[in-house]
Amino acid sequence: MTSFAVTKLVAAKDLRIELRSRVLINQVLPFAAITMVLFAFALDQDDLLVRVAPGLVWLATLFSMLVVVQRSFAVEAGDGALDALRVAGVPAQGIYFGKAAALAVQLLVLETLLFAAAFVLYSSRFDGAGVFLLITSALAASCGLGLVGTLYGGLTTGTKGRESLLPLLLLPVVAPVLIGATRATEAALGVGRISMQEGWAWVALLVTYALLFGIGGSIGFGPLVDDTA
Amino acid sequence: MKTGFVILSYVATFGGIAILVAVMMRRARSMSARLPPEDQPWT
Amino acid sequence: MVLGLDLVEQREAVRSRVGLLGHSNGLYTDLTITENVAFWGATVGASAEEVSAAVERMGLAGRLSDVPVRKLSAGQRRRTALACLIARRAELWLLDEPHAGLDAAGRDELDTVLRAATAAGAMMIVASHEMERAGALATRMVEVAGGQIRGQIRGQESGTP
Amino acid sequence: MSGPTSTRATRAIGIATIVGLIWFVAFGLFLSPDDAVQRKGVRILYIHVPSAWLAYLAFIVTAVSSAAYLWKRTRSLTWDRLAGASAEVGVLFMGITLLTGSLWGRVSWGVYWVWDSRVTTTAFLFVTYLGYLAVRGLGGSHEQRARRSAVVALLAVLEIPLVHFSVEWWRPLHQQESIAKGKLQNLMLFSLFVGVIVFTLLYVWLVMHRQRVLAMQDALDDRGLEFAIAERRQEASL
Repeated sequence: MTSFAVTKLVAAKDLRIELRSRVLINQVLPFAAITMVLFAFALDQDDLLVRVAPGLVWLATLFSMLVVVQRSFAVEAGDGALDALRVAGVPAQGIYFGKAAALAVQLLVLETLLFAAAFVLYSSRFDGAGVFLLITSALAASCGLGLVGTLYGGLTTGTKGRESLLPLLLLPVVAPVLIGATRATEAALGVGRISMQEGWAWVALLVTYALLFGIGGSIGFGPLVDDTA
Repeated sequence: MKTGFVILSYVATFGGIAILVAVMMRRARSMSARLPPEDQPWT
Repeated sequence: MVLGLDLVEQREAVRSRVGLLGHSNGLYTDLTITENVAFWGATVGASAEEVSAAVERMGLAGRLSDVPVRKLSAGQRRRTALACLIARRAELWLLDEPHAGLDAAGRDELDTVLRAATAAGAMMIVASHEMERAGALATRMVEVAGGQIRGQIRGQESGTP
Repeated sequence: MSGPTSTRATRAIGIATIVGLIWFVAFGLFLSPDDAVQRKGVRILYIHVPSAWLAYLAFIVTAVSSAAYLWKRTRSLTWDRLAGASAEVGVLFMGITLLTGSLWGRVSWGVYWVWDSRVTTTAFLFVTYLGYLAVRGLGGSHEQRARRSAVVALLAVLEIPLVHFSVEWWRPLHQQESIAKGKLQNLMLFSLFVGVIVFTLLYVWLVMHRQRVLAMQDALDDRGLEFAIAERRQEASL
């Protein structure tokens, strides 16, 4: 069974479970929406809100990602499915990329809705040229977050104190994605003093980040989740 | 005021290290008492 | 040597042909029986017919097969897990106390299913505390205590398991 | 100073460290002159700079010993314990670096924290290795702990350039800081040099002792484990 086939299979399985249980729509999205509203309360000035809207969207995405990652591995650990997969010799790379892809898709759905909320709540505006940059940076960032989230999610499954360990490990690691995605989005929306051309440079950083964690993660994921010596 | 900060940095640094070393030594002594020599190859 | 594979060199390769079933069934509780078995079958590229045959053989066909696993009884879950083993063409089954947590009816169902599976040629090593039940199934029994083999209760020294 | 984890080697290094420390404090506080620009502030740098270098050295040692553990041929729990001990000492030095850095910032520019790339990367490293130590604290057998923390240590190495590069772009280095380093007279350079030597000795001494304490901890766990198995075996044969 090639890793690529396993990747598709695992990704399809994760997304089907998500469609069936709808945790993203029932729990994660309301959580993200509330976070956006609370940001608005905290910042309170409308012109400031427009300026920092990209940062707020990506912050809301990061915090929501923690919930989605925990859910993604609660499904595996619940009845020992992940261990069963590994004991059955299913390649770890396949599982890693499969779960990362499913996580990335869910994050993209989340980001689309959060950007819509930003246009409503924070009255963000942007011209046509920025759309392409916005979409590319969201795609690159989601891939990076999906890979890193799956890697550290796999590490912390089934361990005590998991709720607090995942943020401690994950949030520092995704700092480059937060910086890169926010700058690229600011360039796309034309807020802040960043040019479109610089925005594309940040997208390059996001792509490098995703590639590095794609390679490093696929090597590290197996040993991290295997409990056998 | 500046000398205060300078003194503070020296005291905090070396005081902190001294405390940590004392704690480590105390724990080492209690553990070593409960372990036979063959578990402590460096002795 | 297990199934013709050297356990030292080909550790990974032997895994896909061995089915281990411990106390946890390794199922996705949000998915239905068919979806679980189809998923496991797909890991070895099994056809839809093989999947439905596996579900059929475990007595889970019909309306039951579209019920999410979280709504099933312990016995039904255990049989779903066994159906997954069949779907992924596991040749050697390692069952760790399969009867644990099942009521009397569940155990009888499980015995009939295990007997049918061995009749169809599956090789099984069952670890169980229940001497009479396991005894009825086994062609060869070995008593193990404190990690050492104590004695041979029934079955030839050598020959087929 | 001789405890159960001391040997001739650690005693020698220990004495050298203490002598060095006395020298260091003497030079750092009294013998070296005030800096022309920042007067007394430079004395804090004598701690800040060496401890930063030692923190980086400690994390390099952790990464190398993690790789050594993961490589089949050189796999042994000693490498794992060395990685753990070095990371702990590294976090200690990184904490000192951040503390003295903010005190120095307060003295030089009147502000405790400045969001430039070097300080931010240092803070990031501090949090990353706190995460690494948290991973070491997870349960499981020693081999599981070793393998899991080795992978995390190597992933940390993968992250550092990424973070450094993105933070560098985000906030370029502050100008004043580079000027302050520029014109240190020879006596000050000597204090800095003594600082690096002494801190390295201190690092080696701490790691040797810490590594042995971890070895004893593992031995105690194993004894506890063996006792439980023996008891069960005895129980089974009744």
